[in-house]
Parts: sequence; C-alpha cells; structure tokens
Amino acid sequence: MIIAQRKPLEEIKNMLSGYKNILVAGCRTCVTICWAGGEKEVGILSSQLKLASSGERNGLSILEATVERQCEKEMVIDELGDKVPEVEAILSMGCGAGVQTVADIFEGKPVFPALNTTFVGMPEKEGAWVEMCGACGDCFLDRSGGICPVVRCAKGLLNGPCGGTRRGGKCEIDPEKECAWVLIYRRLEKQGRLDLMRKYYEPKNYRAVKRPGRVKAATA
Amino acid sequence: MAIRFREALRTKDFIVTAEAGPVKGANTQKMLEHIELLKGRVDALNVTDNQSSVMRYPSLGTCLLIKEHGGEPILQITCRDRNRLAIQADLLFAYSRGVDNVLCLTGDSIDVGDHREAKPVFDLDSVQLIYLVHTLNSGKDMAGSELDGGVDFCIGASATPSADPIGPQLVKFQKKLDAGVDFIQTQAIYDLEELKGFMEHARKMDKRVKILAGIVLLVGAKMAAFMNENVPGIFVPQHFIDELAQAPKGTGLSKGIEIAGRLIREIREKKICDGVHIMAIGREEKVPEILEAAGL
Amino acid sequence: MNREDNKIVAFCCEHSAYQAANKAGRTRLYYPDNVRIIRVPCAGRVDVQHILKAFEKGAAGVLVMGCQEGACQHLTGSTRAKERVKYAESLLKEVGIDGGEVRMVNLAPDMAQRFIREVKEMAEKIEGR
Amino acid sequence: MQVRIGIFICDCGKSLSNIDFTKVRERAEKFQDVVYVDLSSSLCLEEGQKNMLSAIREPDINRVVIAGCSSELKENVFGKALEELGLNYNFLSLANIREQCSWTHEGDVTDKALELIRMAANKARFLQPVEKNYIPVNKEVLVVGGGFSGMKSALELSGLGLRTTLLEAVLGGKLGEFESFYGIEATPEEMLSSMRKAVAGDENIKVLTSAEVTKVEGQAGDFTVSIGRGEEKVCQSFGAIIFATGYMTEILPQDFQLKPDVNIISQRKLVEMLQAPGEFERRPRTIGFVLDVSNENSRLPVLSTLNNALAVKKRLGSEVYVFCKSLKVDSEGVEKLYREARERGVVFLKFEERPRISKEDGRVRVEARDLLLGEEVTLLCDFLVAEEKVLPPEGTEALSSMLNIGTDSGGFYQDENVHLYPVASERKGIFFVGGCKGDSDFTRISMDISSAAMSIYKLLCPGKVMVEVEKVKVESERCRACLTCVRVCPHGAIQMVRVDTEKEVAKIYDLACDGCGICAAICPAKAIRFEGYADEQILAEVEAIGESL
Repeated sequence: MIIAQRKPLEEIKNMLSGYKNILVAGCRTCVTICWAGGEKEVGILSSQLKLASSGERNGLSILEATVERQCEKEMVIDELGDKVPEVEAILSMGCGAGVQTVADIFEGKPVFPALNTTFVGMPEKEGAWVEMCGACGDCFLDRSGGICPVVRCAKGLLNGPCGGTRRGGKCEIDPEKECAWVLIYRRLEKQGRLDLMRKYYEPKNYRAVKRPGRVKAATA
Repeated sequence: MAIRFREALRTKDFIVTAEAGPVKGANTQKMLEHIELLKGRVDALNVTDNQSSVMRYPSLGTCLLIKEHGGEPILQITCRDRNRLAIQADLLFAYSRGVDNVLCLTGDSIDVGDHREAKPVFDLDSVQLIYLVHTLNSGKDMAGSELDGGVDFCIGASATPSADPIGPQLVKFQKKLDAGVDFIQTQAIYDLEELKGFMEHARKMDKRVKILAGIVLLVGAKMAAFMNENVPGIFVPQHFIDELAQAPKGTGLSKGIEIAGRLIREIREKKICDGVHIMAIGREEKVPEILEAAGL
Repeated sequence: MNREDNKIVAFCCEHSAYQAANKAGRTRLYYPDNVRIIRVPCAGRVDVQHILKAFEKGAAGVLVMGCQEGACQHLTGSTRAKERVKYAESLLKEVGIDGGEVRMVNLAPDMAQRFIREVKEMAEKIEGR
Repeated sequence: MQVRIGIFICDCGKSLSNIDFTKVRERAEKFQDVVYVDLSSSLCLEEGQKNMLSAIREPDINRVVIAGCSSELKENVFGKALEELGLNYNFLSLANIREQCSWTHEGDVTDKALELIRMAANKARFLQPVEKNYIPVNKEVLVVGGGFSGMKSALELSGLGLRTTLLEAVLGGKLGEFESFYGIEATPEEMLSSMRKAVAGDENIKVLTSAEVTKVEGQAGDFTVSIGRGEEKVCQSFGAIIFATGYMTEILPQDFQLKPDVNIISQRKLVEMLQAPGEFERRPRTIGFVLDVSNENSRLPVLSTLNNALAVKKRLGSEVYVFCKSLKVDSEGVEKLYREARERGVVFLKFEERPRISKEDGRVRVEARDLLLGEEVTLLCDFLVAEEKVLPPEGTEALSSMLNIGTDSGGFYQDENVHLYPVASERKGIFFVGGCKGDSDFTRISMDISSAAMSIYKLLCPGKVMVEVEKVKVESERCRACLTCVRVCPHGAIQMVRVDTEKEVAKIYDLACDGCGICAAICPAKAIRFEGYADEQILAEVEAIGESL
C-alpha cells in the first residue's frame, strides 16, 4: 500500500500564494488508509488554510472534494470535473500518481501536491507504517527468507551484513533499527536453510524495471 | 624502493601496514610528510576512500603520491560512491600507474558522513567487488569484453571479529574467502579473546590467507566513547575507556599509544594472527611511536 | 461567531466534565459566561477536525474535557483525546495560533472547582491576547 | 421530509430570574425551521408535560427542543413521550439553561440562554431516527477453568437456571496448596471434593475435560467458540463466557541463589509433608518461611504462609520463623489469623534488604538484618518454605490478544480498570474471576463469582436484548477496510465482515458497542456515523454560537 505524509503548511502556503480560490482534492484509497489524504484530512487542511488566511483582506475560498481513486481518470473527472472551472488552482492530497493524473486532465490549471509520497509499506501498528518493498522489479525475497534486503538493509546489500553492524545486531545507521541481514540469518537458521545466505549472489540487475517503469498486461 | 606488498605477504612472518588518511582539500603537503615518515617503516600504506563517508582528497591520488615517493600503497575502494563502470575504470587507471594492491570494502553509509543528502550508489557490495577484481585479473571486464592490457591485483578485504552476533559475519567472511583474497585487514580489535575466537573460525575456513588485526589508536576516553556510538564497526570495551579516563589530564594520547603497543606486542608474541594494520586516524605521525611501544 | 467575541467552545464528556459543569451550577459557583458547552459521549469522540472547525467558525479558545486517564469509562477515550489535542495544537501553531488556545483537561465528575479554574484560565488567556 | 421544530422552554417555576423569557420566546420563533415556541414553568411535572404533548400534536412538529434544567430524567421521560406521539425518541435536543446558564453566571444571561437554545435547535435540524430492536441471545454459558473459581461459577450459574459448559484439563486447581483454612472447618480437600460431586451431579453443567479454547469469534449474546480436545474439534455457540483460568506459582531461583533442593521447599510440598508426617525422617525443629522478597507483596502467598505456619505450629509444634518485608493482611479474617499465629509462637522478622541464604551441613542458613531489632539475625532451619511469585497462567497472552482484551502490567487480565470493570471485562459478555485476575483472596473471589453470574443472568435470561439498531454505523460503501476502528475500539465491538458486495468492511455490533465514538472520530474515511453526535450535528451546535441574535 502506498504511504504518504502531509507537507508542512508553510510549504503549501508558499505554493498557493497568489491564488485565491482553491480546490482541495483528497483520495479515498491508499492515502485514506494511511491517514494522509482522505476526506478527514481534506477537512483538516481546508480548515487550516481558511484559518491561516482569515487575517488577510479577501481570504481564501476553498472547495473540498474527495475522489474515489485519484489515479483513475474517470473517477477524477467524475468527482472534480464540475468543480475545477470554479477555482484557480488545485491542491491534490493524492499520492504522486494522483497529483499527476489530475495535472494531466486539467492542464489549464496549476496542480500542487499537498503530500510527500514516501514508500510502499505496511502498518507497524495502528497509525504507524514501515517501508517493506522498494518496487525494484526483481524480487529477491525467495533467497532472503522473506525479508527484503534491498529496502530493509540501509545499503541494499545482497551479500550482507556489512562490517558496520552494531552490538546486538542493530544497523549501522540507527541503534534502534534491526540489521536486516541479522534478521535474515536468524530466520534462515530457524528454518535450517542457512545455505541460502551462504550462497554468493551476482550484482543485481538494477535496470530490471527501466525507469519510469511501464507494465502492459499480456492481453491489453 | 619498498619491496612489493605481495612479496612481503609471502616472505615476512609478521606484516605491519598503516593507514594514511587523505586531507579535505588539495594541499598534499601534510600527506607527503606522513608518506616520508611511514613509507620505510611499514610493509604497505592503506589510503582510505572518503572514510566515514566524509568527502576528502581521493584515495587513488594519494596512492600515486606514495608510489612516486617509493612507498607501497594499498588502494581502498568502497561501493558507496561509484557504480561498476567507474570502479572498473579506476582500477585500470590505478594498475597502469603501478598501484596493484586493492582493499575491497562495502563502505560506510551516507547517513554517517557529512553529505547526508547525497544519493548512495552501492551498485556492488564488497564480495561482488572482489569477484569483479578477479574478473579484471582474468583479462575481461564485467560485461565479458576482452581488456587491451590486463591487470594483476593483490586483493584484500576486511572483517569484523568483534561483531555481535558473530554468525552472520562469519557467513560473509566465508563468502569473501570463497571469492579469493590474498590478505584480510580487520576492523578495530580491543578484545584479544574475541580475536582468538575469530581466528579459530578463520583458520578452519582457510589456512593460507594472511590476516592483519586492525589497531585503532585511542586518544582519550571521550573519543573512545564517541567512536563506540558513531563510528560503525568499532567497539571499545569499557575497561579501556576507564583506563583512558584515569590517565592524568593531557596524557590520554600517550596512554592510547601504550595500549596500542601492548595489543600489538601480545598479538605478535602469541602469534594470534599474521600481523597488524595500524589505523591512527588523523594522527599518522604517532605511528612510529606505536611501533616502538610494540617493540618493532 | 467572530474572534473578538472571545467565545470558548468546551467539548465536555457527558460522564465527567458535563457533570462537573452541572455541579458548578447547582452549587451556584460563577464562571465567565463566554463558554459554550457541547456535550459529547466521550472525549474520544472529539476529533481534530471538530477543534479546527471551532476555530474556523470563530472560537477564541477550545477546551476538550474528559475523564482522568486512568478512570475513563471507555479506557482509552481521554488518552486518544490528549493525542488529538496535541496534533491540533501543532496544526494551529502552523497558522499562528500558538498561545495555548486549545487545551486538554482531565476531570472527575465532582471537580466543579477544577472545571471553573480551567474555564477562568482560558478566558484570561484569550483576553490577554 | 421538512423539519418542523417545536421549542419548549421551562422557566423552572419562574425561578430563573436573570433570563428575560419574553425576549427569548420572541427571538426563538425566528430560528431556522422553528414552527412553534412554548413557555411553561413546570415541564418536569405531570401537567406541564401533558399540555406540551398536546401542543406537539397540532402543527405536526417533528423535532422537539427542550430548554430547561439538566436532569437526566428528562431524556427518557420525554423520549417515551415522543414515542407515544409516533415521533422517534431521537428527535429530541436539550438546552441546559439552568445549571449551565442561569445559576452559574451573574447578571442578565438572556443572550446566552438564547444562544444555547439556538445551538440545540440547530442540532435538532440534523437528527435522524434511531430504531430499537430485540436481538436474540444464546442462553448457554461457557466457563473456562475447573479450579475452585470455575466450579463455583458453574454451580452459581446453574443455580440461576442457566446451562453451562465447563472446560478444564483437571478439576482442582490451586486449592490443594492450602493445608487448611482459618475460620473454615472444611479442609480444602473436602471443599474440592464436595464441589466436584455437586458439579458432576448437576445436569445443567456439562463438563469437558482436557479441553481448551482455540478460537472465540462473534460478540456478546452469540459467541462462536471452537474447543479443541486432543485432535477432536468442537464448535459451539455461547451467550457469555467466564474465564477462571487460575494462576501459576514459580519459585524465583534468583531470589534464592541456590537451586531449590531438599531443604528449600514450596508451599505445596510443605502441605504434602504435613498431610503425611511420615515424610520427615525426623521431626523438623525449626521451619522458616520467606515472604515478599520480590516486593510484589501479593495476598495469596501471605494467605498460604500464615495458614501453613499455623498448621505447622499445631501439627508439629516446631519453631516457626517468618522473614517478610511487609505483610499484606487486608483480606478478610487475615488480621485474626496473623494474631493467632503470633500467639501460637510464630516469630515474624522484618527485613529491608533481601536475606542471604546459604547451606550449612544439610540445613538452611538465613541471615538478614532485622529492622525492629536493628541487628543481624542468623537462623538455621531444617526447611525453608520459599516464597512463590504469583504469575498469570500460560496462554494468557495468546488468549488476551485473540480476545482483543488488555492485560495489566503483571500480565493478569485487566486488573488495571478494576474500579470500572470489577468483574466484567471491557468486552461485553466476557468475564474474568478468580486467580487469573491477579492477586485476590477467597472472599473477594466468591463475591466476584456471584456478581459475574448475576450480570450474565441479567444479560441472557430474557433470551433477547433491546438494542439501539445501528446508532453507531459503518457506511459500508465509504469504508476502506483499513482496520483502524477494529484496532482502536476499547470494547472490541467492531469486526470485519463480508457484506453483499463481497467487499470486506467493518461492522459495529450494537449489543457490544458502548457508545463512546472513538471509532467515529478516528476513521480516516469518515465512514462511521454516530447518530445523536454525528459530525454535522456537533458542527451545527458550533455554527449556532454567535450568530447575530
């Protein structure tokens, strides 16, 4: 699931300077689940913007809308089609894909991102998410006991661990973070499959997915 | 002209190497002084490659300086700053100028350095780098094309004997040995029991490879505690920190030299391993005093 | 309502703060009359959006008043409310409202005096602005 | 359907002198959607209500605002009145102009009163109907745990006419650890055997031995419990569950540095020796007890120590010393027990730091600094009865996470909110009694058991329970199944279900829901609506503040 985080208001205000009526567009899918850009967050950001501009002469006028899934053209047009003509700029609370879908459809109006899309992840506990997959296009999990070294090891090593592991099997860059390769070692040891870690792995094909990636279904 | 490091590895029974850290700038004066001071007293001089991810004068540049002044350099290469094209190109250039010892490292992470927003490379890791050097030695590049003019490198790698848990490190160490290395220079060693334990494992894996124990010069209790927290792969036991703390004001450095000397002497006398690699980070001028303290 | 009226919106949990307000009335204790009490089933029902909307609609101060943390009828209601008030405070700080105009208060149902002190403190704070 | 609001203002027998009711009445008529305003001075009295009801009938008012005092009775009295008129009881909105306005401010408060009424009226415009309905409940009860608490619960429930299933590996539990009971003639053994006979003879109680709970699904009134007995798997539905899984004791080796060998024994071993005096090669001259070393000072070890010390004195007459840091004597009858032990010659020594224990030619040497004497005391005793740490039974953690119920810092079931939920757990229909709730004594345990049985009887006996249907509701088309509400609900009343659209969404169980609204506030998709405190209703009250009067 895509995880994102709201930008600080200062940054958003700078983007919107010069525009008076704004459409704040949320998305009901990934960014709702990670509490970043759902309908509730649209309401909160709109309140903040109105409060911020309440001092000025003619303050901001804000339209609020939430698209079912902001990376689908039909859904964007269906939800925002009639509101965009009434505004000067669109503040999208979708992930990067959402922002660009909206920008491609309404080319006449500037579209600004209100979120920073951070990673593909899963919930650690309610309200906290961790990165699990780097979408590298050439999955290595079968050889690492289901723990991804490309993303969860700070250096993305295939023949880990590095020499910098801290006492207690923690990562070099953060004493709280478990070293991915120590986790892999323990799990493979438990499964009696340590030979997987002992095997040498060739340098990775970092162009398995030519960026920007494009996938076409066989029958498309 | 110092004898070639490869010869030293074959002939000498106790090998001593030291580390020359490049400066953060283009003024090579200080480096030249260190080179003159150390070139005759050690079997080879390692040159770090942006140590702790802090940008400095390039390792290859300093190696050429050492070569020009009759010393025997060891080129350190990390996988953090260059992808496989750049590394192969650098190796060809190094060899063409007579630098034929290379220490293959993964490299510290960007987060511990002074350019924390840089894009880390890590196209290769240390084991893959060792295989790469072997490929070049066999006259081909990684894409399989023939080289016009081959190379023949003496290959080194590092190891972390004081890692906890030790299991994963031994797996990595075995991979490096399988890849084929001529010498090993370990991370800082302070607990000789741990070193002995590591050596037992190592000897079971490979009798031939020469293993040099890494000795990092301690300057004071505060610096030792700082290193524990921030420098990857270094773990100074508390009793050494206390010993340094008790040393009277201003004598921290000489206490550090004395500790280093003691460690080296014990390693040598008890033949724990094949030599030492002295890392006097930022105090290369003290290396001769350490050698004296160790009776070398 | 506009900001100059210095109105205080108090979201009061019906188990504790609402009862404390009633007790203040029954014992004829006086407190500033610019507070408007909105009854909620639990402090945990109050969301960040309610707080921001209150300010947006012109409230000068907002109090979220729930049970004491260990004695919340719904166990985590007051704790969650505290977290949300903290988040609301950071959001309000971004728009320049950072004089402590929003506050989490933990009360037991009989704490009429404490209720009054909190209301008075908030009233003085927004007057002083 | 057009909203038509009727406002009924009560001036509390003209006692609210600082409100100008004529002005209030005049202004209130102009509020949005208000069609009728009436002033009365005795809405809480019979005739005051009568003419209010008749007033509602004429201009077919469909929302009622009552402005007056804050007495709780108003809500259900007027709620019923509305129902009699065919109006939904939820179409009621209250403005508290007495305790929260007239009585608590000096000077004229007409404007504030008007504003409070407008807040209530504005909220009334958004009120939706809420239906009430009966939900059938299964009258079977499951009791897990066959110790003293388990058997007593089953007997108590069957006494109330409820059919019970009792699960246990072996009937007996921890009672065997007590040699005798002060003030109770029957020995623990006799108590247990009589209870076993009663359980066996009771046709309301079905006993499943060597069985354990593997899964619990569903909510109060309809739990589906899968029970494992060896490889056999049984699935059965119950209306309520009582957990009486008892506690475990463990001698903490680090407290005694020595491995518990011959001379350091547990309470149970001492009881066995007392019951078969032949065990001792020779009569022990001195026996020591050590208590409260790990400063948990729980009650059960104190109870067993005092009872057994007294039993040793009576039976063997040997010297008895009790080393303790503090002695918790707050359970019933323990003060008397302590005094009798002293009178019988049991010596109590109070220590601050942990006593040093060592072996000396086959006997146990205990050295400690006695606080009262103020000097070191050394004692050689034949046997030292070690203090045992009271621990939650195995599987507590797995069970509590499966049931989504918290445990306290010691790992016992929800001891922390004991003043909120002394017996019930935070999930309706699930109860905890006995040792598994942490430290307690027999009078407390018996009280817990009868009150748990009574609340289950109240819940299940009528066979159906009246609930407000979907007062707090998940709108399934907005729900993103992000599980936040399921994880956040303090009463575990929300579970994921597959609805007709094959999509998995959250569902709030009306009987289990306690109406706190935490889920409605935290839902990132704003898919949960709490009728009566919905977002638009709360915002309507906020918006009504300060409008030009």
